[in-house]
Amino acid sequence: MIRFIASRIGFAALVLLLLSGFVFTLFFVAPGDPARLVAGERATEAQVAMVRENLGLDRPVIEQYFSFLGRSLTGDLGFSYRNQQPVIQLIQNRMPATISLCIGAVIMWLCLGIPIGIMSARYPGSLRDRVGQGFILIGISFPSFVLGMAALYFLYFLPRQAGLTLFPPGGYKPFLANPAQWAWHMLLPWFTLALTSAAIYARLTRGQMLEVLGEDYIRTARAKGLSERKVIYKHGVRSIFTPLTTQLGADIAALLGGALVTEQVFGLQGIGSLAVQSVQTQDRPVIIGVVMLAGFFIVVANLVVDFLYLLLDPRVRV
Amino acid sequence: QEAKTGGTLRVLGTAEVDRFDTVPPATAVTGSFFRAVTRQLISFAASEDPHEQIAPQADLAESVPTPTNDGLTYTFKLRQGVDWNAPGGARQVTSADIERGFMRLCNPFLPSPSASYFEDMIVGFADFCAGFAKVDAKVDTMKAYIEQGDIKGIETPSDDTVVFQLTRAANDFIYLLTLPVTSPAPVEVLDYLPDSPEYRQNFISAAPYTIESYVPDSMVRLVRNPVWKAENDPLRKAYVDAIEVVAGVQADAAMQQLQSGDGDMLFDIPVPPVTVQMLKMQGDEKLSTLAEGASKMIWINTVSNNNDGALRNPKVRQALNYAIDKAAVVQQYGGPEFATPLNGIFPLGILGNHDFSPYPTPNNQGDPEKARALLAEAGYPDGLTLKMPFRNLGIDPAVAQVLQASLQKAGFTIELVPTPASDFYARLITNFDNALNGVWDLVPSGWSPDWPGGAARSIYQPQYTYDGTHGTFNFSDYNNDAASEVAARALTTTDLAESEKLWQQVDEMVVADAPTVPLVSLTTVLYHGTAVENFLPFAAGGNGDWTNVWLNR
Amino acid sequence: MNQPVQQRSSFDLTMRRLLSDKAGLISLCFILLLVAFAVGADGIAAWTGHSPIDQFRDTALTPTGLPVGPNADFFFGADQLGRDVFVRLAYGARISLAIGVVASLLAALIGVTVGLVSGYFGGWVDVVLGRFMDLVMSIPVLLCMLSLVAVFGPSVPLSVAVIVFFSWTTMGRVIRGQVLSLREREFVVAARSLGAGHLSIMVTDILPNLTVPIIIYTTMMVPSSIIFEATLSFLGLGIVPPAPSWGGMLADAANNSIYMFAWWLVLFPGLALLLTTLSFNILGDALRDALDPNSSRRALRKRSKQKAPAAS
Amino acid sequence: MPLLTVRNLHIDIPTGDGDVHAVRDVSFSVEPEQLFGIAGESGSGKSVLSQAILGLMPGARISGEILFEGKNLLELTPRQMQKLRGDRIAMISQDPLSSLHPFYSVGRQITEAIRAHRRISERAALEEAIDILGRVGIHSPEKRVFDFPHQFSGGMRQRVMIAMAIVLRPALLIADEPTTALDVTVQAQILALLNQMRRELGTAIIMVTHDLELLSSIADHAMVMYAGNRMELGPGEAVLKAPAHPYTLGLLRSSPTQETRGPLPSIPGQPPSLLAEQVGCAFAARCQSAMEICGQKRPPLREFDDETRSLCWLETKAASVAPSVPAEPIQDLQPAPDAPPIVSVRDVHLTYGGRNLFGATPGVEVLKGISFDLARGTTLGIVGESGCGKSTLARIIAGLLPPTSGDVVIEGESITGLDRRQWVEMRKRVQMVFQNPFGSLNPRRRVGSIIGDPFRIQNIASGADRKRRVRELMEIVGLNPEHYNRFPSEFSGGQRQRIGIARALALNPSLIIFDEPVSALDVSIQAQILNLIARLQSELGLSYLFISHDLAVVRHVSSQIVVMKSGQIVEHADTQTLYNMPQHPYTRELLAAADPDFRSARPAALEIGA
Ligand SMILES: Nc1ncnc2c1ncn2[C@@H]1O[C@H](COP(=O)(O)OP(=O)(O)OP(=O)(O)O)[C@@H](O)[C@H]1O
Ligand SMILES: Nc1ncnc2c1ncn2[C@@H]1O[C@H](COP(=O)(O)OP(=O)(O)OP(=O)(O)O)[C@@H](O)[C@H]1O
Ligand SMILES: [Mg+2]
Ligand SMILES: [Mg+2]
Repeated sequence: MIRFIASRIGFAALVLLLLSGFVFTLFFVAPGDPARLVAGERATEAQVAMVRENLGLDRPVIEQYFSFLGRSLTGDLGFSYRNQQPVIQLIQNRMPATISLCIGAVIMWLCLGIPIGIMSARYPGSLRDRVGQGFILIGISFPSFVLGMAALYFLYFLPRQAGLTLFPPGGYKPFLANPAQWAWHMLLPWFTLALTSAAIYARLTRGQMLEVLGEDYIRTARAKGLSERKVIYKHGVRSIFTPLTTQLGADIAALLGGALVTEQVFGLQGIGSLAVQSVQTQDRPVIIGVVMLAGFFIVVANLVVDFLYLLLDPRVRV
Repeated sequence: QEAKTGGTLRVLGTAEVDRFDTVPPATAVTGSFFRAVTRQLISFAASEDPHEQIAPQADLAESVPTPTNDGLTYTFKLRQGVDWNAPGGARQVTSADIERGFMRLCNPFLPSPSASYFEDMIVGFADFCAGFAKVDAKVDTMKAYIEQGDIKGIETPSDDTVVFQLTRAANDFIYLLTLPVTSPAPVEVLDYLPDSPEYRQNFISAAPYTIESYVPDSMVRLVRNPVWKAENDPLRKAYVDAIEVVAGVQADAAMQQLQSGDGDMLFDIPVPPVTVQMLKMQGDEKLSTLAEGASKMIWINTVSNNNDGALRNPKVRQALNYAIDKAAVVQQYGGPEFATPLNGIFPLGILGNHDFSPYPTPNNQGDPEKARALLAEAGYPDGLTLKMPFRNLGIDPAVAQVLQASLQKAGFTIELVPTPASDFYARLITNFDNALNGVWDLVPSGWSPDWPGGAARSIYQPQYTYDGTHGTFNFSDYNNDAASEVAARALTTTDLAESEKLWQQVDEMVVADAPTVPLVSLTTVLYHGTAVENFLPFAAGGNGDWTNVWLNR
Repeated sequence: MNQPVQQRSSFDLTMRRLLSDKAGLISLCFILLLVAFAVGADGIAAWTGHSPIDQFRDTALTPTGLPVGPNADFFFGADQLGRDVFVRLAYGARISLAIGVVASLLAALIGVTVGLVSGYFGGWVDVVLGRFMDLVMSIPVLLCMLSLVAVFGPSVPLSVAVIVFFSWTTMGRVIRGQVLSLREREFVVAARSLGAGHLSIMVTDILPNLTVPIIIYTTMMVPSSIIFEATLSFLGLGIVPPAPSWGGMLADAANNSIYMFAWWLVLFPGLALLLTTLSFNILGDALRDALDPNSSRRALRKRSKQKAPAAS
Repeated sequence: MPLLTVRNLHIDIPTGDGDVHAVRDVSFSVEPEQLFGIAGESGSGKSVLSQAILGLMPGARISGEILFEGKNLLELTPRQMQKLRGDRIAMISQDPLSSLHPFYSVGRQITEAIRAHRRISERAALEEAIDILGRVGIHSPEKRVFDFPHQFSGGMRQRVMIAMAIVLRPALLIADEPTTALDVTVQAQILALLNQMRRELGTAIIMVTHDLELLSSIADHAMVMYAGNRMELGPGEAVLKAPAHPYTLGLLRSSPTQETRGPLPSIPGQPPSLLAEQVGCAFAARCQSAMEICGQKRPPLREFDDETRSLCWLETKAASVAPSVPAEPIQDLQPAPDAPPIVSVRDVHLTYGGRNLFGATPGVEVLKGISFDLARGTTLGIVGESGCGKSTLARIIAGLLPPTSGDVVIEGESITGLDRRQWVEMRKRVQMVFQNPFGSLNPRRRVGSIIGDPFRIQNIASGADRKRRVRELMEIVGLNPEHYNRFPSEFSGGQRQRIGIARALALNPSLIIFDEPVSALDVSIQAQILNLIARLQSELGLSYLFISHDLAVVRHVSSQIVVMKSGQIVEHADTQTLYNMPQHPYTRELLAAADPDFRSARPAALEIGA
């Protein structure tokens, strides 16, 4: 057990190390010249060279990598080329929006997907099931950027032109300042981000539920005289936690990708838009920081999933 | 309508305000921001009148001086009562602050590209900078160098007087002093690296607004500077109480918010032509235009050996000039309101612009026949295959495709290479090796002068002169000594009409060599939200003036 | 003693089930139509007289550069450069389908190979490959894609490579899980007891038993690859203009706010994209129901970290 | 008054391929405290019937009557039915592994059942759960009540299931093959427990099984089903000792329980598909006493003096009229005393685990020094409880698994330390036939290529030659060579096992290892396979290693028997000797557990415990 945990953590660390190597290499084989970007388009060669030296870009790549590694262990991810802010702080500023978006979306998709999946599985072949399946298919087939644009156009712009304010145009309102405003501003982004995954979860839930409902222990539960509700929600749903948790762990990576698109569409100041912006401006420290952070979250999420497994499934508990 | 004070102006942008410090390189749109938080000796008034827009006006200076000593000496009296909002209390802006501002331009940490304008213009500036370049890029060492150093040509006989000594007459020196880089610098800023987080946190303003809060990447909030006094500022009325510059808003969303009243003005977002057409159809009156002197052209690579150096042949370059359908480009930019076909190097609104057409085509629609003929004459009857990278941003892909289509008709096969916006100039175009190695043959490029009005120098010098070191924006080392000689005369003469004539001559001489294909001269279209009143264009910001609008909510 | 058991062959059953699934049948027809549309793009171009890159600046654009809407000349209207949206849609179908299909096939190939080897050999091979899959899955996909494109510049092969790189793990996981249980099956032991080598067992004994998940998952990967490509194009990282792709067309429409005026620029490519991914998804579901009626969901079980790298 | 009366019950299950007629016109009744047995081959509708009584066949079309305590269960609302389930009618199912929810503690699962019907506190329910667990023989139940199902062994899980079923003192307990998944010894314990409960609580039990012998010893009443029909019904003794129906008789004769040797009188053919409408007697096609009318008209119900009722055209009891099958003379194959053994196993040890990526872990020693010889042309039977290492030993001998220490010598050649080529060569001498005819054939390959695999792998014959030899082999094992191109799924279980045997024969091996070759088959099919195996041995002079946990089967085929327990051989003797004079206590226990009389006679004497 201890060994299992230790080996998982060790592996997580290895993954992060490899990831940092990958990202670093990627940006150092890149022929772009960040010094030129920092120095400005109209700077002279001499000025650019000066900047290059100040950024430490004239040193060997390996040396830069190890100094980066050393610093990042202490939580120092360097400074943005673009606005000289510490990368950590930039990320911190962006965190609330992304976390709000992700957590809200996860909750929303779970709340949409699981009930739909359960309902579909309870009455396979029924009208309800078909409607549920339709939802799943449409959800999976919709590119979220199209969905986001449509949502903004139809739910914000058109009503607003008619003098109605159904939804805000996007932007992030801090949760602590005004929770109601926060939620109101997040609704459309949540929905946009949640739809695809809700569909995937509905599909997964339906499949798992169908399978579980065919298990012998469900028959046992029925034979005990439990009500159908108890059979489904206590015995059935309990068993699909494990696969759902696994899926959730695997989704973190995709979640960040989805968040990126959603943040773009709704102008949320989150990690995703930070990443896009940094890529567009070749702000390497920020890109590396964001990718590492995202990788960190994914790895940690998967660790948590592994440990949740231990909690959820008494069979693997030792 | 009655002016109103109060309210918060919401300015929407995709990117954040990139610089708080006027020294390091900043994007042009930051001009609006600097207008609100910095002051220069000379500036412009916000106005709808195209002439008034570009007339230099006294700002920190009490008046616009006339040069003495054959145009070599400029003496400024500083306006009294203009104070720094310094930590120790209000403090008059002095001539030393002005000189310090200039000194910071060539700091070795983040030097200002504009420093090069002054290097051979102000006496002793080059020496000062050469010394500075050797200094360690640390706060202490840089501070020491500035405190001990001196620029010979900037004299501060008293706290309220500053005298500039020039190496040679320059009739655009007054214009240069409108650049934000010439803003005075209070002594406290020497304790921070240029534009560092500390600098931003301890921002000291002498203008109507100062920085209240800054969340990197998302919002800067400006509030009234408590020590600013309206009577000492002829150019800024400062009606609104606060200005929020919000970043991270996509163009679509921003336009929607402006129309719905959730936003007031745009920061770095150009109004899409389609939207303008739609707004006009709806009879929206919140549209205005501003000619900033921006232009688009295609650079031709004359240094590579691609196609056996075909592009070095003037006939081929002329063929390119004949081939382009400039009317189509204009159409793509949204019609004549947005763009005008350009045949010379100087766009509308710049001294030297005049109507001439060295490579005439019917209705500016291009003359593929003529182009083909020239190409055949140059020895390429089967046409040429050329690589054309373009910037993958906004309308540029569309324009690139229009160019491709019209060149195709004239026998040029164009390979388009989409390039991320960040790489386009920084990595691809300004790197002379890429030109030498033939990474590109043609590149659609654009140029806007650093200041409005008499800015012919800021177009000619960086782009069309070569003195042995590669000019960053002279992509293929173009040089024409005869033209440069005429340009020098145009800069020193005090007679404006004479100067204009000379610049026109320069234009014709350059275009005869066809180093580029001029495309269009651009007009900026401005738009604002419903609550904004008194929206007056500020030429140096390329946008409405934040400090002169009022809100009517 | 030797009476044949009354049973239909599995192919027969599968076809019967497939044909009785109306939604699946309609999807299949739609996909076939789409393929015809894509293959016949040249024909369509010839018939309309509009090539996908011809700019009809006089007939398809107003003097101020606004495109014209659907009319007799331009069935689906014109785009911001005065090109025929209908014709471009046909050529875009080529790209979308090609990317979707090629990427899915490649991803399936890699995923099957890795999953097969990893599951079959187990032990340290499995540990190493399994960890490698974990590594790939810990990479924030879209971020890396953005960075890669920023570094190498956009191109179709790069898009395909990235889609493949990030989606093969889905297949790998599924296959590995299946192989883990298949290799314990007695027919594998039987093959071994006959002297079969590893390669022979993997190819002739295990692989045929994976056809169902392979077919299903490959089909399911097609729509997600198409959406992924569209998302890349939307972020300006897709294929090189003037070649049309659906995502690129949508991006063009969105980028300059033109869709607010020219709805047809969003509607038609958007609908094409939606219907295509929808069809592939429905077809995938139908195939799953037909091929694997009972244990259809087994593939999703336990540690199968499914889900394509849906960027959207 | 009977507790349960089922009248003219029909159950049709709609599926995509048509309606499955799972139960056709079945009637019977069960008295309180009675043990009512339902027997029949796989797929005869036993489970469907028992689940229908509980109202757990949603979607099925059920007609007829199920009267329980005077109420027609088919007319109750789902809510009323739910109240009845668990409280008045309880169920235990075949597989205790999958019938308990893996994520809830057993205590919780029991209290849940209690609290679904009684308004009592969680604590009180827990007390009851502990009490009942103690009564079914779980030691220190107050601790184990918090354990999860996976922490219990199979037998104990089945006890938990029983505890859960009887905790509310139901009037009727339906046990659907409650012991099939368990070891013989555990089986006996469970049966004893059920019997005890019946007597103590007065519960009526419906027991579903396909073990006729078992039924004959414990059932008060028995019903035999075939293809959904009730073929025969009557007092247990009468039905199973002197069957009235030819089908029952056939089943009894096919079971290798009698002390017979040689070919078993098997029932030829397969059961019919339940999709088809039935004309005449369902069994007609396989019946040796079939008459013309049997295939045309549904047979009448005949009642005999001993209260047995039979659905048959025969007017007398089948037992008395059916032609007795002549038992072939048995010539026991005795090895030539001086002939070298074909296999000799020398002190084989095997330890699983031991090393993994993260260092050494204590391994499990599965085989602890096994030695024996097998003489040419004879059969050695290996019996032992589940998990004692039988399959492991088989794999070692087959060369599929290297022993940790010790050696196996086949025809004078050691099988350890061979290079790849020698190893492949060795494959020609030893072949295996596996337990599961569904798992050991690749479902995605055609039968022809499966049987031809040895030729392909060993590079012996190809093309037409291979095809010819495959057809020959198919003929030898009694398969129709025309079915060369079919998939395994198109064959029945018995036919599939023939395919497996044909494949094993392809290379003319000298030794064939059978690892439980018939445990997955019905008795009627089992007999066919056992006959085939015996025939091949005498025709081809093969040597067999025959592994099974069913002592009766092993005894039937082997000349010598090895008894294994926990990785060791506890006894090795001639079949006769072993059967008549078991030496080791474990052997005696095995024999006792397998003896039906023993099972029913002395339940209390059995040690109830883990
Ligand atoms: N839910 C169902 N849907 C379709 N067919 C079913 C269903 N349940 C059972 N059957 C079919 O009904 C027939 C009878 O099945 P049942 O499970 O009652 O057999 P059984 O006698 O219990 O066999 P076994 O001894 O193998 O348990 C079989 O052919 C089976 O395939
Ligand atoms: N690969 C393995 N790794 C570790 N332990 C194993 C492995 N295979 C089998 N075992 C263990 O070895 C023991 C013997 O297994 P084996 O399959 O030989 O038993 P068996 O006598 O054939 O049982 P059954 O009658 O159930 O088939 C069991 O306890 C089993 O759990
Ligand atoms: Mg059954
Ligand atoms: Mg075994």
